[in-house]
Amino acid sequence: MSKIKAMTGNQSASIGACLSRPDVIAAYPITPQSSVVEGLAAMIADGKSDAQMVQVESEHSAMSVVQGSAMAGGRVFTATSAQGLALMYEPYFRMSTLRLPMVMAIATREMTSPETVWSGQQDAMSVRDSGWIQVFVENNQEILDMIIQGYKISEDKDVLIPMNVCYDGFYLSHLTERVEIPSQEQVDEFLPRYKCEHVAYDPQNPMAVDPLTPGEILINYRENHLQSMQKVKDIIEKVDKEFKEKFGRSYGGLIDTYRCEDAEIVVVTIGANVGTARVAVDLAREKGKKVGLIKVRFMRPFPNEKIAEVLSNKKGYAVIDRSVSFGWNSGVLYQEVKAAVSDLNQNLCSISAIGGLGGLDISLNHVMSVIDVLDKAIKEEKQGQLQTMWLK
Amino acid sequence: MNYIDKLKFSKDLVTPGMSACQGCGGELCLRRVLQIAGENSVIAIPPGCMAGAGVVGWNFDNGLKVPVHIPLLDNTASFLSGVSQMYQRKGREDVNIIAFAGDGATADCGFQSLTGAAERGEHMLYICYDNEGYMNTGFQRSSTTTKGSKTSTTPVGIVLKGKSQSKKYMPLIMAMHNIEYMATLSPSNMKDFVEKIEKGLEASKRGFAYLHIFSPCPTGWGYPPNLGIEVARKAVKSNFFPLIEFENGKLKINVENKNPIGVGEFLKLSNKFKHLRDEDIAFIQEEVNSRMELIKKLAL
Amino acid sequence: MIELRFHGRGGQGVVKAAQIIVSSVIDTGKYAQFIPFFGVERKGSPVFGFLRIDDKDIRIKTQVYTPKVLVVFDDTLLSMEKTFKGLQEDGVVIINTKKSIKELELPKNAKEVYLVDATGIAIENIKRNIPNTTMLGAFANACKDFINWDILKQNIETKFGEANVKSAKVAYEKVQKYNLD
Amino acid sequence: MRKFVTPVGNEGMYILDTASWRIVKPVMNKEKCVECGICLTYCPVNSIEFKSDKYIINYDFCKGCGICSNECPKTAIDMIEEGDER
Repeated sequence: MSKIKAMTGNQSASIGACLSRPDVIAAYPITPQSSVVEGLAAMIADGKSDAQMVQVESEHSAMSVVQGSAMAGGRVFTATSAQGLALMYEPYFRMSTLRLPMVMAIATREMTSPETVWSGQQDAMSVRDSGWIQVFVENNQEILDMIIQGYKISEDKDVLIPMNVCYDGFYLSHLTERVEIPSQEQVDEFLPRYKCEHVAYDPQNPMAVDPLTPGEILINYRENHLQSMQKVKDIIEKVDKEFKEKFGRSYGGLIDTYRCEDAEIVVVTIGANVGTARVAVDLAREKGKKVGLIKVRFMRPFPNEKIAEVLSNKKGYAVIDRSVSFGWNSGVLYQEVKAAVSDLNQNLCSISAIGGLGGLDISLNHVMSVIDVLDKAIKEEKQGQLQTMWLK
Repeated sequence: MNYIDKLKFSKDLVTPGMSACQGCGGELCLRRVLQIAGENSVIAIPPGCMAGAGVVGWNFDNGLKVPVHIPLLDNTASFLSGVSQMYQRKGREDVNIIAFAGDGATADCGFQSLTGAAERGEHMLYICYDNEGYMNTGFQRSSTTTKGSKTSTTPVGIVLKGKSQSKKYMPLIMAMHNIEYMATLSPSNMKDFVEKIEKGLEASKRGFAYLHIFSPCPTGWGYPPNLGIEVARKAVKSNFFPLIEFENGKLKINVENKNPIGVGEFLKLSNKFKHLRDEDIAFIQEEVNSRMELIKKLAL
Repeated sequence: MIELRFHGRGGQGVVKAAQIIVSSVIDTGKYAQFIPFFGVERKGSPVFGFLRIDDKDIRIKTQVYTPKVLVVFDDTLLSMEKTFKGLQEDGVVIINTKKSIKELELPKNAKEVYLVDATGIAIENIKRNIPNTTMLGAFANACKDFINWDILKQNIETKFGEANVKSAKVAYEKVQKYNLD
Repeated sequence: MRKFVTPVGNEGMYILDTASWRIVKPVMNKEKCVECGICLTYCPVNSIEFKSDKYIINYDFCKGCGICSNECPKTAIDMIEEGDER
């Protein structure tokens, strides 16, 4: 039977990982992820998990160790944040392009410089083109659930792509709230043990893994990887349904929508801010504004069709980002959403709002102010991109 | 069975035609390592001469008869840590887990993952074939390049004459990790070489084993290919590259040179040292002497 | 929904105390959340955190700007501008202090004030200068409407042991309530 | 082309005709040879083989480096110009 417990996001991540029965865990502590490593170490020390834990000397080695274990046929887990992810980049890219399935938790954090240890999504957003699946979650329950689902998605034979479960540093990693923990038996039924078949680093089946590969062959791998990434979209929906049947919770697949049916304008956001935006939408509705909300769950694969479908009959949208896209005067998610709706040819009124950097709060008032600005612009029949809002 | 018989009757697990240079020390060492290790092995060969020479395969062809992976230049030891952990979990500790990495992948950017894996006592045999530089890409300096050596990044110019810094001495650094086994090997002393690979493989089942091979490079160093073994022999006889081993917390000198030859005898064989003046050679001799003295004290 | 803010110093166990409140609320089938605000995580440095309690799922994931309740672990923090910022007009303030109500010179929005010498009680009962579990006793008395004292005591006992429960009980009894104009 | 999800190769070996690199070739003088096997231990390409109780030179992949000739304690291996006889 499942049980209910008050837990931090990091505890939720380590319990989710533990329930997925990884063979090997390698991780290195970094704020705000450290208590994930500590939690896993404690569970192994107490015999609650039989995973092999490798206490590596850096994130670069953490990702390298799990690559080795995955190639030798294991299910693996690691977690990191910001600079750790940056240090990991070399084997990180390799993990996905070797098509080795795994789940890595990212407690998202602002990138240095300036020196900072606090929240922001710049780390995970900056590596969105590294060939990983990336899900961003709204609360601690979703962290745990998506780690378990993550293995199911990632290990699907039509997928074989590793997955990041990204959750806001501090605002979720250190937030304590109610989480329902499924029983090991339930998880075992949902997620059977992993069997690696496509690469073997095994004397019983000698092969060269990753020989020097010329471009005319390499391009096929990339094409294949991109096609698989598109297939992931269906697998995510499928796994979400299976998960609901087993555990009673559904997250709606690639995106979730809130009060969008009759909405004129839509707030689009990602991560922990979604919860705040839900409250803001309710408040704005009380004030007579026809607002809806799109929760973008997956950055990769990006749910462009779903977003375009929701926005196709709207007047405008506002995207609230916790990261910036250098070179575009906007947030990262804004760019992606804008690209997604470009085929609609509707010149929707849109606004990019950036906040929550370096640990800053995106308050209810911030979200309300974004809604107000967009609502006013719509009433004035403005079109196209409005000036970027900085939520300070 | 003596070492010659062992080599006579063992299977060559490397492709018969691989594109290492004529007289390549690395090729010789790789073949010997795998002859001794046998087919129940997995090997990781990071970017470097051996990887570049085709043993990691090209297109879909395999250059080795055992599973091989070309890890990143800087993660060989951590990658194999993961492999090793998984093999332990599967109860297959009989499989030899071997790294065959150059000095760049070992002593430079690969050092962090190496020291981490050694400190954790990961079960593997890590072999460094030290040819004193990045030979695969045209002989750039590495931290194991000998002082004064000419390389493509430490040229002999009007102001600067070769590498200004001394060689990083990896064997003692690795021994001080208090690992299961550490030894230095030279292809010139093949009996010692074979025995140490065997010992290293055996130790790798219990913990971390590190072998440092002196691997002469005719192309980069500038000596005729037929002199490879002679160069290696003179490195040993001059105490430039002492043959030592470390096990059970004790250091041992395997080949004692009662009357060592001058280091100049070794240096003069290679073009990369041709420009050295007498005082430069004297400096290197002094370094060699003091290193040998230290080793002798540690080996008491 | 009730919003609370906690003020303390590194080493006083503010986060652990707040997490026990969350656990206790959740154990009764209700909802609660706590977000600590981290500056530098050092012993002695000011720390604060945000707690919410509700009958239904708490979606908002932000800091608390207009708390109904302030829990202050150290009276030296009272002079900090941030401490009383945003406190609701009918705010409740629980303070760990040896001082009298007059000596404290509290601002006007502090209407309902609870004073307790949690540090003294803690030293006497648990022999350590960590007032967090003791403050929970004062908190339970002040906030009877939304905390179940029995469950809270149980959770203190599981997490920290009997001496801490005793300390909390003493605080529950000894805490002094003042209604200010 | 076989379809691989990830770059792997397990179909045969990559073999290079390294014999064509040779400009001088080792020739064993059977009269001088004492069958000590030193040449076999030092050959970097394993072109010295022990077959039917004898050491022979396999020219299929010998790169002609000359180490065997240099190391033979009995100078039983001569390096001669690569000629038409190959």
